[in-house]
Amino acid sequence: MSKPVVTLDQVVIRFAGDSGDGMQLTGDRFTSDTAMLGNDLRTLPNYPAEIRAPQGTVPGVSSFQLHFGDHHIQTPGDSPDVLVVMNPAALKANIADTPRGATIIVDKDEFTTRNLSKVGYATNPIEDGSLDSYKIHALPLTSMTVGALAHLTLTRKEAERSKNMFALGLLSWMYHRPTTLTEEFLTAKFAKKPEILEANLTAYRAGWNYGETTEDFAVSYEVRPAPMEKGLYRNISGNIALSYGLVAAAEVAGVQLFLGSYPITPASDILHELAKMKSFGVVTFQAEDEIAGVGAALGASYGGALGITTTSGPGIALKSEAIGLGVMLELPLVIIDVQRGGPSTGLPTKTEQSDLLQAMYGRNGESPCVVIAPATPSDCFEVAIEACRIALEYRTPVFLLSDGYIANGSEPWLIPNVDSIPKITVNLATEPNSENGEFLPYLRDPETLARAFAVPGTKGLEHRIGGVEKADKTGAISYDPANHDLMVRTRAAKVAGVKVPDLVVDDPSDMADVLVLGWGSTYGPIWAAVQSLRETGHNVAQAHLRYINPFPKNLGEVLGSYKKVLVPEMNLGQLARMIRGEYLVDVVGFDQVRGMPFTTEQIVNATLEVLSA
Amino acid sequence: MSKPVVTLDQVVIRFAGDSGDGMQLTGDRFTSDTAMLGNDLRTLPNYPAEIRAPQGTVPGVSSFQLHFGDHHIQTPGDSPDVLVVMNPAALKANIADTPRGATIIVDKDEFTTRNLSKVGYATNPIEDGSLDSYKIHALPLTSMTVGALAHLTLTRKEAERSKNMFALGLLSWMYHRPTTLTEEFLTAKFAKKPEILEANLTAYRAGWNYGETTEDFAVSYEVRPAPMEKGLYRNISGNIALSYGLVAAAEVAGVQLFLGSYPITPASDILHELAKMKSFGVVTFQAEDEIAGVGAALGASYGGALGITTTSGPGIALKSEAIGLGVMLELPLVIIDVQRGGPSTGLPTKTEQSDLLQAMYGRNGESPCVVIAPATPSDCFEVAIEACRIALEYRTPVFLLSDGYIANGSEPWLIPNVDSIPKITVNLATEPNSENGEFLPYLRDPETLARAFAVPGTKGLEHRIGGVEKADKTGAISYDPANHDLMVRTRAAKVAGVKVPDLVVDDPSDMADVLVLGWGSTYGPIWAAVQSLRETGHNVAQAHLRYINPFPKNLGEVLGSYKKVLVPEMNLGQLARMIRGEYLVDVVGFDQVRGMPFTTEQIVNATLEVLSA
Amino acid sequence: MPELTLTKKDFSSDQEVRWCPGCGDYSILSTMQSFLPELGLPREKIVFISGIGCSSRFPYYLDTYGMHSIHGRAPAIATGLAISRPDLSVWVITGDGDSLSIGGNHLIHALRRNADIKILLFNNRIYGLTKGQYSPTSEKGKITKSSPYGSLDTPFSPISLALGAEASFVARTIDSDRQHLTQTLRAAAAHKGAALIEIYQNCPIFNDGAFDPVKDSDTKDDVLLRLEHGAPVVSSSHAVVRDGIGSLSVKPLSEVDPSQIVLHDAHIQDPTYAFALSRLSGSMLEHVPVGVFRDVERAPFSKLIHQQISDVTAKEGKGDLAALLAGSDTWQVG
Amino acid sequence: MPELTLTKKDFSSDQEVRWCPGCGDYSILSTMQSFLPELGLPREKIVFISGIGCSSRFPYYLDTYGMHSIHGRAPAIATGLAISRPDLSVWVITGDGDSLSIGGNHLIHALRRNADIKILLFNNRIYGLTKGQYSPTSEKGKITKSSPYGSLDTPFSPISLALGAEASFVARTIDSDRQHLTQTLRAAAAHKGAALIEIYQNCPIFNDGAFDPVKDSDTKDDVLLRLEHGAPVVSSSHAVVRDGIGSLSVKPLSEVDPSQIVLHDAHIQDPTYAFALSRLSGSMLEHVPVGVFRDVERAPFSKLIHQQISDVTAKEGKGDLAALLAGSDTWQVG
Ligand SMILES: Cc1ncc(C[n+]2csc(CCOP(=O)(O)OP(=O)(O)O)c2C)c(N)n1
Ligand SMILES: Cc1ncc(C[n+]2csc(CCOP(=O)(O)OP(=O)(O)O)c2C)c(N)n1
Ligand code: SF4
Ligand code: SF4
Ligand SMILES: [Mg+2]
Ligand SMILES: [Mg+2]
Repeated sequence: MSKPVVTLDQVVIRFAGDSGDGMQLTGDRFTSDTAMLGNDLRTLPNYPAEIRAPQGTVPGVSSFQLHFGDHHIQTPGDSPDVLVVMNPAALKANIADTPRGATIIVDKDEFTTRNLSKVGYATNPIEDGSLDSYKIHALPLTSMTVGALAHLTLTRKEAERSKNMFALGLLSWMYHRPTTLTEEFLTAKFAKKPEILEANLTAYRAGWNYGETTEDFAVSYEVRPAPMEKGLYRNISGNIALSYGLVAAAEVAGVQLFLGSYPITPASDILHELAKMKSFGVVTFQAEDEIAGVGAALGASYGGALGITTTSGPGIALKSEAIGLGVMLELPLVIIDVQRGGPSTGLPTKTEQSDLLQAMYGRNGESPCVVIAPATPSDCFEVAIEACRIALEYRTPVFLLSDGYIANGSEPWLIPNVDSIPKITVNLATEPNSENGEFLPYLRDPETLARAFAVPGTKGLEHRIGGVEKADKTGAISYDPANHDLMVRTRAAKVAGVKVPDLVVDDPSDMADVLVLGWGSTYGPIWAAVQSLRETGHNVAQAHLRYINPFPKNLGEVLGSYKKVLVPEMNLGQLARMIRGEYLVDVVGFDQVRGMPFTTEQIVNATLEVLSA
Repeated sequence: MSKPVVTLDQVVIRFAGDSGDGMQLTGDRFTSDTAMLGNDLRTLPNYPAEIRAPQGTVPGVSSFQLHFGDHHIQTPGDSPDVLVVMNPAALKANIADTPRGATIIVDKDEFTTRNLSKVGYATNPIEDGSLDSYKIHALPLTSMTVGALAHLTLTRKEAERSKNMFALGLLSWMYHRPTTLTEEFLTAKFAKKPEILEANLTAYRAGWNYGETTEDFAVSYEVRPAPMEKGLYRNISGNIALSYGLVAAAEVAGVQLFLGSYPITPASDILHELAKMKSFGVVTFQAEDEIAGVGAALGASYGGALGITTTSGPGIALKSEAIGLGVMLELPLVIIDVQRGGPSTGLPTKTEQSDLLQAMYGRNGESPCVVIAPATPSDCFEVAIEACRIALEYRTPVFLLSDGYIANGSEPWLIPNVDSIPKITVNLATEPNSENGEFLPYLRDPETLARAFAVPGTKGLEHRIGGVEKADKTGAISYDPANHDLMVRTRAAKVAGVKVPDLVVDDPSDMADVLVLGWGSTYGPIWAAVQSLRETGHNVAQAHLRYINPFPKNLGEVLGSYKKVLVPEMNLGQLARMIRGEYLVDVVGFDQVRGMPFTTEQIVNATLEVLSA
Repeated sequence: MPELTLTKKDFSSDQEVRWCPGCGDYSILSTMQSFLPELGLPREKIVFISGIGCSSRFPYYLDTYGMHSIHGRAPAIATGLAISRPDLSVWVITGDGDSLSIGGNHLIHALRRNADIKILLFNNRIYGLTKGQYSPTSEKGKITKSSPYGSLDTPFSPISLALGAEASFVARTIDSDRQHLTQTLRAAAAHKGAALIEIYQNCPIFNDGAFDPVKDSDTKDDVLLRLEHGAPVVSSSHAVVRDGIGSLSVKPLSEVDPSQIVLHDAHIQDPTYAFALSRLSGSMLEHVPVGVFRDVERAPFSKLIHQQISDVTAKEGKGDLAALLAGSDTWQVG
Repeated sequence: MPELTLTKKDFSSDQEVRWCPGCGDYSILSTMQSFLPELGLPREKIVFISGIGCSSRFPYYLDTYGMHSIHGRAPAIATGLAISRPDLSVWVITGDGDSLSIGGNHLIHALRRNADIKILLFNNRIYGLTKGQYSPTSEKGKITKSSPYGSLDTPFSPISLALGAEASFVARTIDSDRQHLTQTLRAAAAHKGAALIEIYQNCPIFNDGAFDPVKDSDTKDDVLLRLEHGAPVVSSSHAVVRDGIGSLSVKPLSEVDPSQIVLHDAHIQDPTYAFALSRLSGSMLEHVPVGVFRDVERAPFSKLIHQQISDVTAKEGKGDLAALLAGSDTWQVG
């Protein structure tokens, strides 16, 4: 007499606990198991800037939200249907986001007077009725875990560490997640620590069995697979997809991948990932600071490698002078900015889009760079390749603006066929390019305006370049006023002339008056908002910019063909300002600077306002 | 039977020679003597980036242009009426700018075959007739100088060094400049070297006498004093006026002036000047790099001093992260950017206005700073005081954007009465500012939104601040999304709310359809162009922005009241872009990036185009 | 005078401390809080300036003035403050990455100038806050997130680097040795000018046990060479002696004649001896001198600056703004 | 092989040289041009990377590959190039401001890593290009544009700093001493890894005569202590001896027994001896060792990097992109 099963089209689950409780791992595992079932999904990890803020405090709370369903999912969900809290701090920190009626699973063992007072609960919320409007499951998670592990020779502390697996097991039962994957994962992870392995497996199964056997949970749920394009899938986060994109680009270009970087949240994982890729001939150089990181990348590019530097906002500020050198030398350089909350140190672990204008203008002189941005975690792969292609083919610094949200968030990814990745042709100069047999390093390809690029080791093309203004063609130092004016305009023309595809607008109705235009990681919430608006009968068009400098050639026309254009940004309207300045179109900005992605609801409401205005 | 005297209303003289020929000194002296006569004037020094490029080569040419007249003068003149060239390279480098009919005074001794070939003259231009359309005076300047000094025991080389004084003497005779000043100057300068003094004085007088006595110069000229406001005047360059302004600001604020700086052309002279001011209690700290320079200035500001940092474009790029810290800490900080040609090292000794957008946006996150700019050399004094006032009263970083042109150019200055300089009130916090007796460092003045500022040493107000986002009022670290949004908007509102005077438009006709709007050092050429257009019967309005962030409140209205707005800039249209983005007004940009100020003629023509369009 | 009656509590701020359980920073903090009353200064005269890193959270927990600045720049910011305000006691809190990676240049310049700042370098030989990458003090071959196959950089010896940068005071101590840490802080506070203290600090999360040899009761007495002025440089089992070429080496006590044992002298003008000491401890920590390596007198930077200002002012008289503006070359109109 | 037949002319570019008359940079340039053929490398395999400063114009005048980069960053840029392209001979040209002020951090890190770059530090003890401000090597009390009342900073000894930063090769030479400069370049070129050469360079315009003691025929023989491996460290009148505490000192030859005179050994692993040598010349240049202070073997950085890459590749096999993208956790749809 197994329990009744309810079918749902989508669910949002949030795991919340102490930084030490392993919520990120728990979320990751549930995500893999979910992906395996063929649901579409998006995730949102959220952790404190401190490595381990003090146990049991609100700042110490770490959470992981997962949104999965039987249809296309593009956001981690506005608010959880199920909230799992491992201690009072986690409840305190997350209850505000949790709508009445939601299910809350609580480890009541942790709700001691001491822990409660730590976060300012005078009485125990799971007993004082303050949570009556929620479906509360208060379980002795800790003691059940410890109990299940009694047969092992572990200290209580060690045993308690497995309580996250107990919770995972329980949730896996509730939502019919397969267990084999996680069991394999644990077996691999703790291969060297049989006792710990045993503890985790036991707790995991105990959690599952608890759901299966006890009365506490009357029903379980299933969420059917989402219709997805045929093919082989994996789950991937933005930083990993980006790392893979860089490796792929170097392969299709046939050049060495060189990363010069200095660790910084939330960009460090790209360094970590690429550091593993020695067998691809990838060189990672952990520099003494950001300036050395980009400097070394420029040096490598000068030698013919694909020079990359990765950082976040404060690092961009430091790199800006050296990036200007890259502009003057016209060397390939990819600058990856995984944006975080600013200004200054700001909110290191939170997301934001506030480095756009810095990327555009944060250098002395007229110093144009290409700027592009990925829209989703998996999109980082393609955009990284695109950044490398432009950098190599046009000999120019290219900014890739990711952010903390897509960097750490993840989604299913249809694994591309490596042969389908278009080759990148660097065509280096190998012989003189002028009648008199001289080599002119600043002679340009009439098509792309890319300069002739000869790398050291190329016989007969020895030449010198530098950051002082250079004479057209020869590249020699020149203080000539007319030459300077020409070179400034030529560098600008080169970047403005980078070929980028037209902007595609999604407007099934073909009758929309309002266009919602975004860039970067706002894609998900904008997409979801536009979908739900259409479901409620509104005609809304959506377009998303991958190329910000240069803009797609048809952007002006697109803007002109809508009565109103709404531009949601996680800043104070930086893209909006660029568009207004460029096209004199009075776009409506919708700005939030909360260190968090937009919720679908926020954008729905903002769009409704514009529709009704 | 003295020679006839012709009266002129204005003259443009350019001294040009080898870097080693002392042209800058010659120009400076002629300028002082001219100022003394009560002419109005503007100067334009122009020298190579190398300390001493090789002798006799075009890159080694150094020149000094002086424009003086009996009326208001605002530019150094488009082209010289009189060109003094000390060698073939100087001729080669300057002849293009010199209109036919102009007078050219040449040291023919230097026109040897060797020197001629050095710069690619096949034949001698002063003999081959190629200069027939000019009034050529080819004199043996060198030998005459050496001859005049025969009685002294100097080597020929030493004697030759005085030839610039011979030229100065001659020009002083031609234009009736008084000699006493320069004689005093030389006497003071070479007090310790009687022989050299003797040589210079003798050469100077010999030059004068040569004009007086020989047939070569038939007439001499006089230029009557210009009508100027009554008062005591001196001649002053932008960098000096700026330095004085900083010292004055510290005095009227009653705080220590602290300069943290790293040398860079063309800003170094501010460091040099302030380093002399020990007796004013000024502290100058020559830091190990730009970051340390601004860091030390911030540290000093934190302690209650007026922290200043001076640099040029590349230095701003490096300082940007630390400036962001200043934005977050909300400390007084004045950042002086003496702009030069960019990008990268660019054209270090040339002028440009291309750091405006860097000053506005060159930092990570939403990081607003005040931006103001002086219009003329003497204006630097007032603008420097204004920058300090805003920084101290609003607790904010303030950018002052000067450039190489006004930094090194000079003009007469009506010396202000020190008592007329308005006091600056810093009002530091001295006691708790909350009911519960706590000190809240981020509690704001409702008027200015300036935060409460208590400096170390203030008993009972001990507190900690930092670059991580801070909670409203308390300034404690806060990761709260709503608080971040609030603080980002509050910082923006504070800067946007800085009180700045309305923009004043000059339109005597009151019927102009076209407004020429500028900022910074373009004031002079715009003013001159507008004057000459009016003289030829055109109605043109002029307005010049001292305050760029925030803009004057009435700017939108001003823009709206003209059919066309022309914005000339020495960049690719940075202010124009800001205005378009802010007011959606289709201003017409007129851009040049030649490392040189606009000529009056350029702006006249650009304006005529707009008028006739 | 109230300051004389201050206690540890007076220096503990209300902010809750946010380090991982077991982090060495806790003991350094509590030792500092206990030590500060010794300075005999009122709280408002004390300023802590830090960069970025776990260690750089330190100032929040002290009830003095403090600034949590940006990565690597604390020595520059503190130099500016110390120059501008010689009345303050200025302390810099920094990590091995903060001070030796991104901040290396500011560190060495602050030391050569002898700026009046006391620099506490929390050396856990790892980047803690960014979750565990190797640092400039990590031993070669270290496996970390950014060096999965082992790091390839030769580490700095912070002490050697400081001595090469003309430091007038250099010391080393250990987070967990309260007493030694206290006496080292005391010596640094007494020194006029820049003082660098390298503090071995355990990071249980990303580099646990890095300093076990100098902490484990069964090894530390053999390993630690406690430097005390005038006393022989010895551990329980080993002694430091000179070899022919000016270097120092460590020999088993049994093998050396006591007369050969080096007597510590922190006041030698020539930094060579201190430098030799700094070479005794490789990154493997076989033999580790702790204590004050070097402590010599050199006029502090801000003293020189203010001396110059008063000398010039005495000579030229207090500056007169009106005279300055007028300069020498003026003319009257009308 | 053509490269073997290269001459000075082959290395002189067509650019006209733009230094002031009499600048020490001229002689360094011409010596370098004459030396380069010795490398036995084709021109295209040689790269000069400089920062900003008068000295940093150097690469323009050599007909090799070259980059005139930005202020202070040349060591970082060169490190990147040297890592990426171990087949090249990479030289860094820098000034005392470029390398020790703004570029100090990159310099010390390049040295500790032992990057394969040869760093030529043109030390004229002044900022030349910016028209004469004191630099980190200017003597205390120097009157310059930015220090009209005398500078207050204690200068660095570039040699001491480099040794404190784990440099494996450190030398000093003089612009005008063609022969000594050449042999020093030769030694640096032969060294595997990072080499720092401090070159005393006269700036006749802003710091004329700064090095007269080591140049004037009537003083130089007394002042110069020429370091030759295995030879006694002596000048014409003085000798270097050890004192009790590991430091070195200079005594009149007359007063020392030859057996006491230090025999130079550049290959001692412990840098203490080289450090002691570096302390002999104060900024007053009473006694100035020139030559190779230290030259020890340590695996060059790029060698280690490429070794690790090939080791890992040998172990794991050449990376397979398809396998990488797929990872371990995949599922099939449809
Ligand atoms: C400009 C900048 N670059 C990088 C970072 C990221 N970051 C913060 S702390 C840190 C290093 C921390 O190591 P350490 O200085 O040793 O301090 P610890 O955390 O170990 O105490 C890094 C790389 C940053 N905050 N700012
Ligand atoms: C980022 C930056 N800061 C400052 C400068 C100005 N600058 C150019 S060279 C230089 C110092 C030159 O001194 P040094 O390195 O000793 O070279 P030298 O001219 O003496 O050969 C300075 C401060 C610059 N070009 N870029
Ligand atoms: S990560 Fe390490 S250094 Fe940082 S707080 Fe935790 S234990 Fe301390
Ligand atoms: S200024 Fe000095 S260093 Fe620079 S080129 Fe002239 S002489 Fe040489
Ligand atoms: Mg550390
Ligand atoms: Mg120099």
